Amino acid sequence: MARVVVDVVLKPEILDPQGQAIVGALGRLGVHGVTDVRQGKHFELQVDDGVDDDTITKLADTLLANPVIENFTIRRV
Amino acid sequence: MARVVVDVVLKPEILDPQGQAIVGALGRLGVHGVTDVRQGKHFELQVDDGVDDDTITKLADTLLANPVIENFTIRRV
Amino acid sequence: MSVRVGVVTFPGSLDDRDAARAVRIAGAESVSLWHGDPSLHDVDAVVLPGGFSYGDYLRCGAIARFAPVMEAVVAAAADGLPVLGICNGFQVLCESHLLPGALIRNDHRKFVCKEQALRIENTSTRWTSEYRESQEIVIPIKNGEGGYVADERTLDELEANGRVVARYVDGNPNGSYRDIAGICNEAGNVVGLMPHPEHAVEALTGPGTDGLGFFLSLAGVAAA
Amino acid sequence: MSSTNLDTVKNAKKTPHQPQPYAELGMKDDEYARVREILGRRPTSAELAIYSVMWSEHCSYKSSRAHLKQFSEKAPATDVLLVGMGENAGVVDVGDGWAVTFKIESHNHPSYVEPYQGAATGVGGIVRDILTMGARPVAVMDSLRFGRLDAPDTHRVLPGVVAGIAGYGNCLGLPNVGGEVYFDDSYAGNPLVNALCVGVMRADGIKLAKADGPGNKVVLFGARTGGDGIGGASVLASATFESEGGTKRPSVQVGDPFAEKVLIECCLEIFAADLVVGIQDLGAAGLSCATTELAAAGTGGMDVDLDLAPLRDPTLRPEEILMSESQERMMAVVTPRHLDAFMAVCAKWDVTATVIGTVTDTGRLRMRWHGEQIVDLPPRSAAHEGPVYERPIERPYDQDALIEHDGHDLPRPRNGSELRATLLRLAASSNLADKSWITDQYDRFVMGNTVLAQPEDAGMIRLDESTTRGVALSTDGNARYTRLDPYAGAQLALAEAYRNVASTGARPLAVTNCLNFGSPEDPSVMWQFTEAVRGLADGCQVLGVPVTGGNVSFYNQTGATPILPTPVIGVLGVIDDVTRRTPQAFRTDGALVYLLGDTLDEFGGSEWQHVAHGYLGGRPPAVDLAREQLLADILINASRDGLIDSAHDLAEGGLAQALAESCLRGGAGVRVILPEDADPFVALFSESTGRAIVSVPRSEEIRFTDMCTARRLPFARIGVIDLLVPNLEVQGQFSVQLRELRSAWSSTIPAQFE
Ligand SMILES: Nc1ncnc2c1ncn2[C@@H]1O[C@H](COP(=O)(O)OP(=O)(O)O)[C@@H](O)[C@H]1O
Ligand SMILES: [Mg+2]
Repeated sequence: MARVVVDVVLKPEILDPQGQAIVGALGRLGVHGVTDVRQGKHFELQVDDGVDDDTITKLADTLLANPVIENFTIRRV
Repeated sequence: MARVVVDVVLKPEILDPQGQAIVGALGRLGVHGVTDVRQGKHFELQVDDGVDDDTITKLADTLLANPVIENFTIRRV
Repeated sequence: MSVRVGVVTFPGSLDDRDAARAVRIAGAESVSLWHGDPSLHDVDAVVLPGGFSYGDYLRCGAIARFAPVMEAVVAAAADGLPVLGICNGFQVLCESHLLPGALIRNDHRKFVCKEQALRIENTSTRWTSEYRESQEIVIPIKNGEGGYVADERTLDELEANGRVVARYVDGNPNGSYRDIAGICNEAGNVVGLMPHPEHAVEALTGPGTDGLGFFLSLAGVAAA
Repeated sequence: MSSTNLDTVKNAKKTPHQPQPYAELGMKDDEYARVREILGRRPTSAELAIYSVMWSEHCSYKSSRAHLKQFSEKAPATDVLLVGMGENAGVVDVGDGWAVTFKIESHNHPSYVEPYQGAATGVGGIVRDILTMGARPVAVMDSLRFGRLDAPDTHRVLPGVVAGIAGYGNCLGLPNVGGEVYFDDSYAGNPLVNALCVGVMRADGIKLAKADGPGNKVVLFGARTGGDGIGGASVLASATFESEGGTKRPSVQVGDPFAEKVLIECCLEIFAADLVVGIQDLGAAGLSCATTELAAAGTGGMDVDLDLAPLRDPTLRPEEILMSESQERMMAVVTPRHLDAFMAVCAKWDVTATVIGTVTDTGRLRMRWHGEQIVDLPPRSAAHEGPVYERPIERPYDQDALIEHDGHDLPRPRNGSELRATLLRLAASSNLADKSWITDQYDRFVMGNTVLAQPEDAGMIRLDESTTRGVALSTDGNARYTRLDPYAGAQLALAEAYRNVASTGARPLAVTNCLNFGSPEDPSVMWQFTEAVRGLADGCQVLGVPVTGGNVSFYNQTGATPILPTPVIGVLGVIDDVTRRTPQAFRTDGALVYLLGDTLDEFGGSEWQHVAHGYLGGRPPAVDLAREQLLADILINASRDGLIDSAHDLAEGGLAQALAESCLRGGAGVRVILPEDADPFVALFSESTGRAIVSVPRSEEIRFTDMCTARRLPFARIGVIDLLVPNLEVQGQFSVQLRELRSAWSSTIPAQFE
């Protein structure tokens, strides 16, 4: 059994209203020095040992992320 | 300028309908060997060098995560 | 014989009844299609209705795309079958790559339900021929992730080829790029629309009957 | 878990003196002693779990039950009630073989702890109650109370609550057709989230929660059981927030609306094929409640093998499984003959379904775990024979002073320009301002049967596209009135909901209620509660509308300070032709505006007192239920006969606010001429009840006024609609452009949250 993490973020050119809203809230919270926030998705997968990187890449590329608007990274942890 | 990543995941005892929906779809996709998926949120922050870990922890605890149902981890990358 | 329009039900579809009713009010016959059934049962057109297929938990439409019925829809669309995706159905069409671009979280980050004015900009599709060029209509909009996005090149291409079917007027309700409310594929048989024409087919329960044209267009074209 | 430290029935008999944590579970000494007496031994830990949740305030109504009896004792004679109080929800006959079930329930405390999930699961829970009766849920409403609009906690709680109601209800595909939103300091730290659901069925399709027929199978279906919400029933709902502290927060239930949507469709298919003997949703107290209630209402016994319950978390102990409040679960009793068909429907919808037990005639609820007996109790004792308290009652010491200081000397606006400013200020005040920032987050179109939705006086739903028959619903509650006089306050809430329903042209039929109060252990709260119950029961008797069900929420307080007493009353009405409904908007040029009813100098508890002076004192407006009935008759007949184009009931903010709302809704101006002898301030802002404004096309004026004269309903022609001049003008006093009025009215709430 292995644990795999897939992080999905919007491509830089796509507007991220949720990240923007957080930046906006920071001021009200009295937090300074955070200049940008982007929000994405984080997936933690339990996979059998036999599952190879290609399978996970395919999974990320077809299901977990929408390549039209999102990029992803894969980490085994 | 530093980049900080905050990952927010539901506490283990909390129902994760999103992860469940993905697990359900895997079979139809013909992907085997992925036994569990949990879905969380992923934040990428740009912070000034002066911003310390305490500030980021406070930020994560009050704004990015809901400590009633979620845990978070902080990574400087 | 009247036109037979299939209305797909995915787990979590909500507006399938309303879509079927709109089809009937337009004088066509509605045929229920089940997500797990790969046959389209010889229908003349397909509506992918609104709702929250599979809860829309991952991304709207992302999981529905893999339903057996969608394989058939994708194949038939390539052969010219008229397909209308409304709201969640539009999202499914984008996820299935039948239409370009994607729909993301509304810029104000809230679900929005209201009566929305649109301008019909392309009246040559299989679903919009009943409208006049540039006709303004009011139909409900209701979505949380209705912001249409695509890269600049795609957007320019859509505009250049008249593939923007409908545009928001009097205010953009969700941050859609270039106020886009609906688009079509190159052939014009596949249309995706964020607002809900099927909720505007009876004056009693909607803002009016401006939505009926989508369903009448289809009945007319198919009969012709 | 090894079975060595399992607390079995055998073990309980052997170790009578083993200390048990009943106090931590919220049980009193004498309650625990009674359990021992019932069982003739100490309870096992699983049995203790069952009794502690079933005998909690939330599930047993131990402080309120003695008083709620009045709803039955004083129930008006009626032949519309198919199922009365005591079931998951009451069922009303609405004619033509159609039946409707509706109920309102609170989810206050969970919504404070986790606003989004608390509110979302509140919707999920009430929808399952309605589904359980055999009905298709067709609409929801939500009645909300928060602290001051600008309070920090309101900013934390309100957006989450609203998004949660929207997130769950929209995803279920249930139109949200109405509700309320009020702001008051007393709810800071204790918001109220009351959710209502209405469902439709054929009258012969009613399902009941009973486990009949020995040998029949007990099926648990829907979501798997997890560790969420454990102790929610007794801990979350029966203790104040303070005692939980900040560190050890109770676990929260997370809703899965997609699972519930699928569960609804699955259940409806099961009902249509007539595959169940009895059915019960799992809500508060989860499996404990479902098994004891089903068994108690049926043949009387049930054997359950708890190992068979599908779990999300395999480490759960039996006590936890019994107390878990995991959402989106149901329990059905199915004959062996129908079991395969039942399972096939579940499989079609991808719903997990598991036989976990069998109905027996032993009179005992028995449960096994790892082969050992861990529960053996008489189910009625847990479900229906919980403790009943006659709590001490005492009229609050400040009640007389509150009434006496009636604010009659508060400065009032004296001229046209001050009246104008008052109108704008009230329209922009948090309680009267436009709520569309909230309600635009709710889908009101889905299902295609919504005839009227917020901000109309009542929501109206066509029962089905095959008929023109429909129902109208309104929820109302004015906590300031109730603080001044709880007996009258409950009746005023009832009267307002009744009037709202009648304003749309529907005939009021039946009542549901959610009684939100402070601690029942506080004698002055208990006085408020008992007065309100008495007022409601008496009011329903006079109006001829039975209470069909409801919910009590106690312990709504911050520290020792209770919330304002807040009975929320829902009234359901029926209309046989929804195309005849009366909307609120002024829309016909030249139509005449009539004010129906009498206006007195009544400002106790009024919005004006509150907004202009931050004051609360005096008596609330007088209740006149006979007048309400007469007014309703006129509104209903006028709608049926096509005599009026619009109707709007008068409530908070009085005539001025009602005119403003009808103008803004229709985008139509109005020229008002107040009666000559009237004090303009009183005429515009008094909150006298039993009033409405209607617009009458000129062609119908004689018929309409003749009807009012014949029935002796006071009426006054006060103005005329002008579609061309978009002003609200009160002749001789002031004029306001609708643009200015709209901007005042509609910017208050967005300004706080955008
Ligand atoms: N204020 C009330 N008025 C009338 N009936 C009530 C009231 N409060 C509770 N009831 C009735 O008591 C019964 C138990 O209520 P409740 O515990 O809320 O049901 P549930 O099991 O769905 O939680 C129901 O029949 C309900 O209608
Ligand atoms: Mg119930």
